[in-house]
Amino acid sequence: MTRVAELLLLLVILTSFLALGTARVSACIRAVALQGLLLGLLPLALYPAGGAHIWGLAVGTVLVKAVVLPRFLNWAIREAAVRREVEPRVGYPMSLLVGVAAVAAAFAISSRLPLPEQAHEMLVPAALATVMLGLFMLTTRSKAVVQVVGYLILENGVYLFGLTHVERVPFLVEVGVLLDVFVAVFIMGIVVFHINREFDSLDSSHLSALSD
Amino acid sequence: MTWSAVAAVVMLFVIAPLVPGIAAKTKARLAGRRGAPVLQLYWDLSRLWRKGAVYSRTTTWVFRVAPVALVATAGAATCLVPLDGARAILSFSGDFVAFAYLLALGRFLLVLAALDTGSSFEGMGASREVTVAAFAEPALFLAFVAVVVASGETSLSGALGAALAGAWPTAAPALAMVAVSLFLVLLAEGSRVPVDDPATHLELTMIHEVMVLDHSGQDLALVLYGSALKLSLFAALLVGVVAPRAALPPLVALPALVAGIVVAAVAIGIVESVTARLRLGRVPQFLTAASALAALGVILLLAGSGT
Amino acid sequence: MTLFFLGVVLLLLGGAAAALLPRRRAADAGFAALAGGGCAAAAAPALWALAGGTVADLRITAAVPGGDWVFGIDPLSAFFLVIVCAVGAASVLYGVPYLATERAHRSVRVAHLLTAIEIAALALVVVARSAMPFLIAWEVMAVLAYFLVVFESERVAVRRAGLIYLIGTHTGTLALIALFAYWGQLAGGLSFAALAAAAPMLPASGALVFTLGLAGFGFKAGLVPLHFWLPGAHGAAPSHVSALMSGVVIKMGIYGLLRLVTLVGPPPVWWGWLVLAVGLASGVLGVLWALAQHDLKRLLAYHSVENIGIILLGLGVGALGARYDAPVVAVLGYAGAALHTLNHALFKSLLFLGAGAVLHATGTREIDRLGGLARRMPFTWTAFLVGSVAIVGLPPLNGFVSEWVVYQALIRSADVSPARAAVFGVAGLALIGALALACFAKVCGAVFLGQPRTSAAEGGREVGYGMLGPMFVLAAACVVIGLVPLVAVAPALRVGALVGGVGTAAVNDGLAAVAPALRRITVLAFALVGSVAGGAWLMRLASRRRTQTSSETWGCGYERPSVRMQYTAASFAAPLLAAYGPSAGVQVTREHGAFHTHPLDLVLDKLVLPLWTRLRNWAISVRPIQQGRLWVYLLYLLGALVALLLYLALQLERVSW
Amino acid sequence: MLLLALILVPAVAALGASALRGPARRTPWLLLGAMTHLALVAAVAITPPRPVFHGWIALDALGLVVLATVSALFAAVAVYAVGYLRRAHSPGGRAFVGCLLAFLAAASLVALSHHFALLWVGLEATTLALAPLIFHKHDRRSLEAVWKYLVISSVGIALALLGVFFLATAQAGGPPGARPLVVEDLIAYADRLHPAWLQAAFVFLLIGFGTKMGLAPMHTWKPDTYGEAPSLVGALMAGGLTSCAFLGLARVTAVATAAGSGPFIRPLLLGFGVLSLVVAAAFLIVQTDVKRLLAYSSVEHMGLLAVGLGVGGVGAYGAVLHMINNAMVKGLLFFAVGNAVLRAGTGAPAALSGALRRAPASGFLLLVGLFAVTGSPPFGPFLSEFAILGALFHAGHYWIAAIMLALFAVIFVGLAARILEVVHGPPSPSAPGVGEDPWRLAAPAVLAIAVLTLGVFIPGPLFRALAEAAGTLGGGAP
Repeated sequence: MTRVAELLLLLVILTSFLALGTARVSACIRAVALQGLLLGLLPLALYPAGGAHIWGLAVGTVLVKAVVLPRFLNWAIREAAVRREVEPRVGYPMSLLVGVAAVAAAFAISSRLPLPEQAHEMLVPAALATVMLGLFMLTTRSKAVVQVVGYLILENGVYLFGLTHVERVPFLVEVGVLLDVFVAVFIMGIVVFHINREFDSLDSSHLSALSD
Repeated sequence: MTWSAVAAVVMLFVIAPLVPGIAAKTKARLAGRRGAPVLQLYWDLSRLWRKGAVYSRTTTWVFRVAPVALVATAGAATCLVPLDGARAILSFSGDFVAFAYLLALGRFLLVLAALDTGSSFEGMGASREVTVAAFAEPALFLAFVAVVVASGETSLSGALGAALAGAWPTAAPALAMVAVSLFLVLLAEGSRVPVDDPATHLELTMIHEVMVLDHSGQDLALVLYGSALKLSLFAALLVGVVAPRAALPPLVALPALVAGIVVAAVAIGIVESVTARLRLGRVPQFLTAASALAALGVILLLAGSGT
Repeated sequence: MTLFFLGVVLLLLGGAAAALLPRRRAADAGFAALAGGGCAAAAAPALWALAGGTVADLRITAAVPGGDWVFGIDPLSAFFLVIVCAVGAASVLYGVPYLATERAHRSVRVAHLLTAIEIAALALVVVARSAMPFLIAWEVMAVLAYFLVVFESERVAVRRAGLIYLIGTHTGTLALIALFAYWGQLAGGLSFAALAAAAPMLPASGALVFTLGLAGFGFKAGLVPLHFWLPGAHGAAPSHVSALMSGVVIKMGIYGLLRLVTLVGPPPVWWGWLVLAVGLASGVLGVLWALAQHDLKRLLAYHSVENIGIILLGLGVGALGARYDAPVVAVLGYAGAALHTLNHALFKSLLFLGAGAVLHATGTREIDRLGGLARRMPFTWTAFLVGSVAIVGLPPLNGFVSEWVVYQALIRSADVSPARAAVFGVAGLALIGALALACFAKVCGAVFLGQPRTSAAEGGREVGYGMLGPMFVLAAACVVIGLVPLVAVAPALRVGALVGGVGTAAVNDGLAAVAPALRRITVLAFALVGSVAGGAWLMRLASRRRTQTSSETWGCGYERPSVRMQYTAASFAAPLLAAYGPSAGVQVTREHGAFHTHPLDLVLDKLVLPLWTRLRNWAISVRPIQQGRLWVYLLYLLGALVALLLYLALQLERVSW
Repeated sequence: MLLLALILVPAVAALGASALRGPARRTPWLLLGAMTHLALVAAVAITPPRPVFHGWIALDALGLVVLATVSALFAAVAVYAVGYLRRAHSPGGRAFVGCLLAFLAAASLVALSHHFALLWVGLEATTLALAPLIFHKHDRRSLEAVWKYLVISSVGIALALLGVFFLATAQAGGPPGARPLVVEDLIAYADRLHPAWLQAAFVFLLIGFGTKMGLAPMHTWKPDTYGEAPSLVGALMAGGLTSCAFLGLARVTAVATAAGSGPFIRPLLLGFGVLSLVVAAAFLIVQTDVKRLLAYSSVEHMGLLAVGLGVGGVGAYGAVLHMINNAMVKGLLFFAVGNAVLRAGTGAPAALSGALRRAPASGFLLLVGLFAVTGSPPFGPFLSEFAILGALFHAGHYWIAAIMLALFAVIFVGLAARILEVVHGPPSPSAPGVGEDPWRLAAPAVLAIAVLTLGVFIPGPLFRALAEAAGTLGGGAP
């Protein structure tokens, strides 16, 4: 089963790259949805002998991260006729390179860290890589929705790390976390919707009126 | 209080008007003139005393009190100086402060009297008077500090007494400097050349005289007498520093004092005839020099006393 | 002690009465009576303590960390308590009629209330024996003073002055907070007893404590260069408040310094010299700046700086004496400082009340727009003259006495060989005195003598007895202390002995040193007064038999002298400032036929404000940090994270695991 | 059971509020909820209840202090809201009360949870509950404000979650019996925590909680948010949200100190604290917008809290005490400023000048707030700052103390200049706004009395609680 897990982890990283590399907002959202799906499958792969706890976790994750949120984001951008990400602060090829660098760094760091026992050895580097990519996306993209996607990827990375001790962190907490993420993205979506209505574009760089 | 002290004070009161006279006489003689009689001031005073007074409508009681206060303060100050060399009528630790401040009080009231008239001339005179005083005061106090340090006594009677006589041989240069600076202060306080010129009659150049333009009759008499008393008082002080006479019996000390005062008056006359009056702007310089001289004296004395 | 607190309560009740009683007359009467009575009641135990009696401490179990709240009255507290009560009562009684005309458009009731609380806070400052109540009373005093200063807050100048005052005092308070925080954590308690017990543990003989103390209390005392807030505030405040501030509030700085010395013991040598130097600077610069003022109240305010300088001369030489175990010098120095504090409180508040009367009568504080008031306000003029003679330090009034004591300390330092350079303070003090004389000749002459320069001065009328009364009481106090110095010097010596920490034996030494002199001073004073009075009387008799004519002032032949030809205050001060001014940053210029002195405060205008502008510009230059773009903010966040991770990495390198 | 009630009552009330129609019904409801919560807090304070959910939900001294602070502040907010909602007609009126109560529930969860993940959940919930309130005005500016607030604090909090997981990892080597991520056990078996993971966890938690506290340089969202949010929301954020975040930081500090990583964390806390002070000072002295002014003042006080935690000893006591004082004072200031804004009819800096000449009561309260917030005796903040200062001297950090004092002076100038202008500056001819209102005066008045009382009188139980809290932070009371 560990092979499967390894594959899934690789795919997670790749989906992040997908989101990072594409210029199309919808593609971004699709990529993050896919990532959510993978995240949902991971517990099953990691803990084959998982009980209701694992299953519930998997279902919840898929539901929230792969189905509801992506659909919601799509709804939020529908009004805006923009399809393409207007000039990101860092060009796509550049971002991909940076992403690669980030992944390398992630592997380097986690190789120096003492691995928590009973965790897959690729879990930590994958998680760190995803976090970094998410942060990178969040800072370099100027479109609100894409920033939300970046935030989601970041969250996924953290979540991924959380998988290192599923049975140590109780179910209730996981649900709480999921719920929070859900609400957070929900509210962000609302705001995105309002931004879109107010400024007739999803470009959040309009939002720089408040300053000293 | 000893009889000699009282006698000395009375004597000073009597001979005070002599000093300006002697100075003027000396000046005239050096200029080859016969000059006014030495006793001129006595005649002036008595004549003024018989005259009536003219008062400006602007003036208040200050104008009338000031002349009295001038004489009174000068008189009170006289009581603090050991004229007979041994002991003043009133002597206490730090009485030199009282001495200086009494004279200052007289000046203060006289200045107020001048301003009381609202005349621009007298205002000018008053302004100059306080300016000169502001520069003379430190010099005077430094001179006092010097004698105090030299003698180790904190009252005038003590400081100008035997201990000072004992200090002269060892600290002659320092005390000499102090004496010189004291003489310069005398010139300033007595409003003599080179600081001021009592003889001139151009108001714009006068200091003391212009300040009392509006005083007349008895008031003027008092003012003139007060100034004369102040002058002779400083002369007496100078004599006290230069020639401590504590050892001498009063019968010798008193004539010595008179002689000293006469010498001082002659010296004033000489100075007046050899130097010209300074521009007002230069007066501060002149008096600062006096302060510096006294300060040097104090430093020397301190250095001496310390080691 | 209970009597004291009764007094405080009465004060507060008086304030409440002023604020709450419905009818105006009732409010005023209640305020005057209760507040005045409060001052009297609070002063009683102080007088008892000064007479040699002992007052039991009051100890309140504290509800906040730092030990109990202790209140006590020792000679030092008592001495300052007397000052607080005397001046406090005077300004309360004066304030009622003074503000009566303001009722229409300002909240006079609140002002009275604040005044009452202010006096209570002052009283508590001097009796507090523990850091917490001390700091609390201190800050209440400082802040209420601010609200009193901005009584006329609709004027922009007043607001500016108030703000600068507030900044100055708050900075000072911060220094004090630091002082007690530092000392308290060493001592493990905040009661003065605990602090004093811990004093030997202070490193470098308390260098830090003394530095912070000089800074904190110096701001309050307004010594150069920490005086920059003072002239504006004292000038802007209502006159009876100015009297209170100049007379009492700034004295709390002196109290603080004396108390500090009492607690820690003999200060280090450098401190003594520093205080001496600062005192000299404050004295000379203060009076020079005062000479350059055109505003009567600002001028008086600068004289406060000058007198603080004189007080510090005493304090400094006292400190040196204590350090070089010359008890007599120490006692005389400290006593001189204390005594001059008392005297300055008396005559300075008297002068401010007089200035208030002038302002009240003429509506202007511009010296060169006044004149000839001596005829129109004879009583005010008399009181003001007494105050002037006193502040110049001339016999036979109290100013002379205290300066004489300071002179004593300075002159006797000649015998203490390491400290003998202090005798040059004598020359400094003499210079200060002479300049003060010039300055007050200018004030009295320009404001009260000569002819009125404007219609405002023309219309000046004498103020009512409600305002004259307090002035004359203060004037009487000045005269009494001047004529019979022993009444004030003896307690001052007790204070000096306490501060010098040399015990009662030194009191007797000090007394032995000065008592006979003081008696002779009394003789001299009476002789002087008698001779002047008698002489004047004789002159009257003599002049009876002479013709007396009155005419215009002699204009040296010029026929029609006009009022404009009078010497102005600016012209009067011009020659002195021309000589000394440049060193004090005062320019004298001649513009269309008249002298103009430009008083600019060396510290405020040349140092503090430029520094502040520099700081603001820097702040403006960094504003772009907050420039509104979200991604930049996120970059800050990332930057912080990365920095911390690097730090972590470095740490991990060290700790091998 | 009481513990759960503390969380559930406001939660249920929140749901109920969204059911109610019309503010006329909602404001009493809000008051009811707030008062009930306050009563419950009093109850648990008197009789300490037993932990529930095998120790995830429990009440210790630190938690109690935070809980009481937030609850009291919230009560004041509720009172103020009565007068405020009466005025402010706004589209968001419906959700308003609900969100407020939801915040209270989340804050209670934070205060009570001894399980780090649960604490994180609560903290994130507080963030989210306040977001709609910031967007109250529904204009572009508030939109921007809420967007920045959401993104920045979400990122911060996400990193905090990572930190929580690191903590769990650090605990991996612990004894089998140890409950994961439960504060008590983390401290009990601190010696067996993995130092590297622990320190990594601390780094991430510091960034995360620091973002929510508003430590520089993660404070950037604060001025925008405080500037745009309604004043009572500002009060809740500056007083309540920050307190919760501080609790999180305090808990992890306690763990790290117990694990002997003190030498590692102290420099970090001190550094962030001082940096925050510097930034706050720099921006305070050129600030014209009063609400932004308060925001930077909040940054300053968060810096003080960090310094207090970092210096330890009496500083820890000072920090906890300062947390209380800060909450009260910020509430007071925001209420008074809110009144000024209503009085002037606009929040424009120019219009605010002299606004309180016509509202003297609020002006007086604002002045009280000014002197309280600048740490003047005899107000509460003075005591706490005094304690922190003393701790700095005690620990030998003379330079930090000196810098702090200098910055205090600068900050005072900045605050005083602006606030005094509002109180008795030249009145500006602006649209005549709303006059005073008993509810809107009562709330700040009560807070003013509280902050004054805390300056001269610290009740015995409170002092014991503070001492105990400081003890858990490795410090002690003076």
